[in-house]
Amino acid sequence: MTAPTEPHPKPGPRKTRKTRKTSMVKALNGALDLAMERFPEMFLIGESIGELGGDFGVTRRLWAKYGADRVRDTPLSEAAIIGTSVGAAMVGMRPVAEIMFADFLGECYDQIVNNAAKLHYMFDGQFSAPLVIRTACGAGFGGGPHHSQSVEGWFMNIPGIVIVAPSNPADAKGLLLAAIESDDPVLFLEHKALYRSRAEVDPGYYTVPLGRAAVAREGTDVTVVGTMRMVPMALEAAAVLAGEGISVEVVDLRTIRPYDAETVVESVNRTGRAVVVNEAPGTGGLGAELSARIHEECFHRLSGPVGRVDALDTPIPFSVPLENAIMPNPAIIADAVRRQMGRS
Amino acid sequence: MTAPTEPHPKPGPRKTRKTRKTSMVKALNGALDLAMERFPEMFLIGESIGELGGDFGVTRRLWAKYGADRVRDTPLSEAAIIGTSVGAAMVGMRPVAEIMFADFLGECYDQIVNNAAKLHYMFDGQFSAPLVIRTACGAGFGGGPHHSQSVEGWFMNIPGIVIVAPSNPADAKGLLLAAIESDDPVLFLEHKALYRSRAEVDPGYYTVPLGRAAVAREGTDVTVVGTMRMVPMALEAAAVLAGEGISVEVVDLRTIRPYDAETVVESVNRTGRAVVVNEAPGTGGLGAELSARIHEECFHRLSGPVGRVDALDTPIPFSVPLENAIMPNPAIIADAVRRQMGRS
Amino acid sequence: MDIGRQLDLYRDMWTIRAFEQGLEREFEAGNVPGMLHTGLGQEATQAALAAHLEATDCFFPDHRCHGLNALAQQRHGGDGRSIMAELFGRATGVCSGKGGSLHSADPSVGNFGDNAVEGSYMATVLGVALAYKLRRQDRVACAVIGDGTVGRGEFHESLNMAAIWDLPVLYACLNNGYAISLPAAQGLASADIVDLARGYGFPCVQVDGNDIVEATEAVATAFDHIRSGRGPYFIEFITWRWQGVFSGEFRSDEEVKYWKVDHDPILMAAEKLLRLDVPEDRLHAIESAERERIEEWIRFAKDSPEPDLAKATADVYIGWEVAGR
Amino acid sequence: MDIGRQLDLYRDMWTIRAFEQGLEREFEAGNVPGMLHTGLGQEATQAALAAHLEATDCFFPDHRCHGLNALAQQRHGGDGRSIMAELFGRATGVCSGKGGSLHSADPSVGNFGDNAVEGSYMATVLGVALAYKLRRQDRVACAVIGDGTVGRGEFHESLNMAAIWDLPVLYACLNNGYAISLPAAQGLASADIVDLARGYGFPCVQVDGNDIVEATEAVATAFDHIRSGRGPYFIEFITWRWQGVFSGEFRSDEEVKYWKVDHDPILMAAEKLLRLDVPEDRLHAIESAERERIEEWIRFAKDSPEPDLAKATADVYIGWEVAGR
Ligand SMILES: Cc1ncc(C[n+]2csc(CCOP(=O)(O)OP(=O)(O)O)c2C)c(N)n1
Ligand SMILES: Cc1ncc(C[n+]2csc(CCOP(=O)(O)OP(=O)(O)O)c2C)c(N)n1
Ligand SMILES: [Mg+2]
Ligand SMILES: [Mg+2]
Repeated sequence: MTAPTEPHPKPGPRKTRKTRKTSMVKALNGALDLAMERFPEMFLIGESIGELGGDFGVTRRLWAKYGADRVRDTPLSEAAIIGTSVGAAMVGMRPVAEIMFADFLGECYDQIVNNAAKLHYMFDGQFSAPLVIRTACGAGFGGGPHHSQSVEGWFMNIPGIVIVAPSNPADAKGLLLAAIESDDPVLFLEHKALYRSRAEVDPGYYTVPLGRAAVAREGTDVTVVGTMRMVPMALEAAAVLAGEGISVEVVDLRTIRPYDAETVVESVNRTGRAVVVNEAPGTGGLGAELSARIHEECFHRLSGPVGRVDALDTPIPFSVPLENAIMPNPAIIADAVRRQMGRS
Repeated sequence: MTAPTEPHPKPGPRKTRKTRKTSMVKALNGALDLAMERFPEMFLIGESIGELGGDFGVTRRLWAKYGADRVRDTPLSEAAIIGTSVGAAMVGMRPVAEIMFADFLGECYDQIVNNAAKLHYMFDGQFSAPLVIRTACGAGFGGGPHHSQSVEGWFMNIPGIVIVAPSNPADAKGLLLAAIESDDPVLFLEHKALYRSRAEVDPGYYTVPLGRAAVAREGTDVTVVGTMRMVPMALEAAAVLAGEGISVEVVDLRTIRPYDAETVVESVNRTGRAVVVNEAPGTGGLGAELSARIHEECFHRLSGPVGRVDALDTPIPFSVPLENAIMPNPAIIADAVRRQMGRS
Repeated sequence: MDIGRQLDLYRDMWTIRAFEQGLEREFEAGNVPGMLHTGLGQEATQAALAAHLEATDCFFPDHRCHGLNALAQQRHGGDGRSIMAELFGRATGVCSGKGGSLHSADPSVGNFGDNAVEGSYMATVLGVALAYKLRRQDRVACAVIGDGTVGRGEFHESLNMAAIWDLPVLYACLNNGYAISLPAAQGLASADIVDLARGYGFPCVQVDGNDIVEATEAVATAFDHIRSGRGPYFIEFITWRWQGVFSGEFRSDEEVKYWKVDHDPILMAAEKLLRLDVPEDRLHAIESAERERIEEWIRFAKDSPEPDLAKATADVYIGWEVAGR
Repeated sequence: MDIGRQLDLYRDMWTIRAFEQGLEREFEAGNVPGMLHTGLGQEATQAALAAHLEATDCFFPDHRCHGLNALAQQRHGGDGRSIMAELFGRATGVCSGKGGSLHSADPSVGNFGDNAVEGSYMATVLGVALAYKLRRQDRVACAVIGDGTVGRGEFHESLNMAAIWDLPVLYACLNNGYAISLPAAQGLASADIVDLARGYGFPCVQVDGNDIVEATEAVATAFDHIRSGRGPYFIEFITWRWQGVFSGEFRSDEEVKYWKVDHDPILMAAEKLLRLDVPEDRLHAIESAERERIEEWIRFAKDSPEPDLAKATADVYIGWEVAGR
């Protein structure tokens, strides 16, 4: 049989392979491998993550190397996967759970929001929940309404949870290792459309600090803030705009909660203009939070209101043309930047 | 036995009873009664909502009047309660589900977010989900981390769902009837601390339109926007500030999603100053959305950034002094308004 | 079962097989977006269900039920081309391309649509059944679930509630032995799923889901039971899916041979018919006719336009419009 | 069971009863914030569990387990006053007043805290048990659940996973006949909860939860089973709670009389002891001593300060500070 079961959904265009460049899937796999070696109290848990290596291959070869005790296949029981992870974390293990698609986090929302996120606080610091929940999110391959969502908005208002969202393989690896080291519960978002993106990645053990943004491109006219797939899109827009004489600074948030307002505010105070880009619907999500924060902190430096680029306020349709119609893209981002510059 | 089981948790101070004033519990009960009479396809479903009348008494006497078929007690199966409601709605029934405490919406998050909210869209309008989910939310009585939350932030980023949040008995009744009439799925938030608040309520059948804010108090200097318990708090602050010569306009959002930006923007454009108040944590919630929107739409009319009053970014502790320490209150709102006026 | 009926069912199985094989070919050629799960190998169970579902009943198809979805249309006065078109994401699809493989609903024939969050409609089916019961309609609400889906908590909530309320629900559990790569015996406390269902106190049977006669008779008994107001019913169909995971086969050669050769539902049915002296030509003609019809549906789908972009923002709410760009 | 042990258990039951009665009095006087569920009537089961749980085991207490929480402290070198203080929301409480009745954890004695979303820790307990198993510790992870809680989907996910992984979990199900006002027989497909648990293939027993000897022996057997690596165990304790709903009694006079007079765990135990010639005075002395101790804990709680307001923003994250006003 050649047709895939639950996907391998052609996630993003396959880049022409260059030597020594590593895909995000491989970078994440490498991070898990290094961490499993280093932390005996770590284990992996999820659906078909064992011999199969997960739906997207992120855990490939780890079952063979570390055995079924530490790379645990589970039934379709999302609540129990996260519950098990929380319980194990309470006694000092370091579980890394995989929820196959982020859309299924609804099944374990209670465990994340009421259990993992509150545990340390409500028990007065007596317990902690150092677990990582890895999950594949995002649109771009015709996955339809239940396999394409950006879920950061579901968790933005939840104190106690850390949300990490890398945009490239090198960050992905370092952030995942930092997430595993973290004593707080981390929701680790892996954008499906970035899984095959490639970059040079240090093969050794290193961490990228949680809670710190990166300036993905320096610029002086407008600050564009985004995460995950919005970062390459913003960079693409910035390259085009450079040709028009507009210098765009691109800030990659990397951690969504708690996020690095300092870097964002510093940048916007310098450029005096901001555009916030976000793959989720506009209302009530990350875009709203960033827009509010920038306005509040940079109000007197801004020449006009912060620009926002979001997905339209709809579920995600199956048809690829319809999906494209609701999603942000580099052209839309570029337009929003031009509007900031009074050029539209 | 005199101690309550799952609460009757002294929800808010009992007001001295005045003639013909109706509590919010009674107003909601009256709305359900009128609707059950009018809509034969309506039924109620939830835990101990039958003979007992629900944990807060909102469904009292309806079981006796309409029978166990239409007022259905369920086991502790939140996912099945909402699933059942969605399924029944798909074939033209009008279920009104009660989730005892809003904190338990985590148990049926998937059913709400992936099923109810997307049904009409993903099946191209062939099905609709005219259900109402009533739930008791909010802090103020020492309910602790799992019985006190403001959950609107959990659903703010979900297209397809309507979120209604009354601040007083008369609106509560009219909004609940409008929610029942609505063909869209409605999450109907009932703030526990308002259940015993009283006002004059028309005993007949009437609706208050969804998606429309109300100006709870007119004013000219600063617009304060809030919902539910934040409205009486804002009114209290406004009364104090009036004595200081500050004229506050209080906008009661009433529907949180989709919300009435027009009324908010019109007001802020008039006053030139805004404070957004919100019982949930600040990051990523309703407050952020409103602040972003006001900034975007009223930027050039604003003399300074929108003020925000939220709960602190923490879970909700059990101890009442600690709970009070994280919550907004009228004094904090008044201070935020004074800062808008440059008086602090 | 008389020969005529057996031949009808044989044809229905071919509708499914031809549909899925045609679809798979198109998917591999890159013409079908998203992901694809096929019902190949499970045709008997789907045909058995289709044979009993009235347009006024309801069924929640799973991710391998394209064939059932098409059959339902066919049996109730249409043909399956709008199911095919939906899989291609076209304007002529049952959901105008907004749903796709995992959300192809057609209420006019009782198809209530898949929910790609596996197991969630085990809760939804309760509500449909409750409405039938409250309205005193002798209808059946059917949830098609896999062995993997049995792991979900909703399995318990659903069976429990169906039992206490005596709801007209048919649980059609297609135990094909695996959830993605996880063997049922490893993921479930009892390899016999009926044993997990029995505690709820309503009838639970296990049948050979690849024997079309046995499967059909089991469904008939279940429908009788449910329509006569005696509450829920659980059937575990033992079956097997051709599709492995991704492009790989992970099961043993013996296992593959057993299911694809010795115990294939179509080959088994054909053998039975041949033994009843149905000429082989007749069987070939059925296959060819179905394959031709399916090719026509595929052409229809491929020739259909992409959906109007206005669809992207339509139907989010009934009471409100959502703005475009 | 020898008289000494029976007397110890008798005393433990009084610890619980006195604790809950004192607490209830204070709650009614308005001194205890939030809401209150008591373990009155269920003392035997709680005492039986406490008698076997080591400080290195883990238990997830339910909303009626204040007494068990206090006993656990007492048996492992402390006393229960910090449990009492937690209920008053004071700085001296086990969670400095941040948890309250529904979240009083004390890991030093194996108390992993209630989760007020009923049933959620049926999932959490799996992880603790898994850690014990991976570390080859012969420890027990125990989830105390009510009959109502059995309605939750996690019941299924948990029992299934405990079974397939052979985890050292004890499910202690206190079937007191009601979930708030819903009779178990109305909310569950089988009034005998063991019948819902049996399908998972590990031992399930039903015992009289008000007979302290029977309950204790059942727990002993379960602990032996689990500690010797033989996987999960399910005990359904048939019991009854004194507390009705809100301030009202909704059950029949006969039912109340049966449980509070004829089948009260403490009266039953006392009768047995009297028949074994333990002098009545001795029993009275036990009761008085416990009541006195509890009054002292209540005084301690009431005299304790409110928590430092800095606690409000402490411990949200380990890696970050949260700002105050
Ligand atoms: C809640 C949820 N978890 C996980 C998945 C991913 N997934 C899709 S199909 C599948 C396996 C389902 O197994 P089974 O029910 O046996 O159906 P089969 O594919 O074998 O027909 C999984 C885990 C999902 N869609 N929904
Ligand atoms: C998920 C969830 N749903 C509902 C509730 C509200 N609630 C609290 S106690 C209770 C009844 C629990 O019944 P049972 O498990 O039998 O315990 P009992 O109170 O009888 O000891 C309910 C429904 C809750 N806390 N959590
Ligand atoms: Mg399967
Ligand atoms: Mg009970």
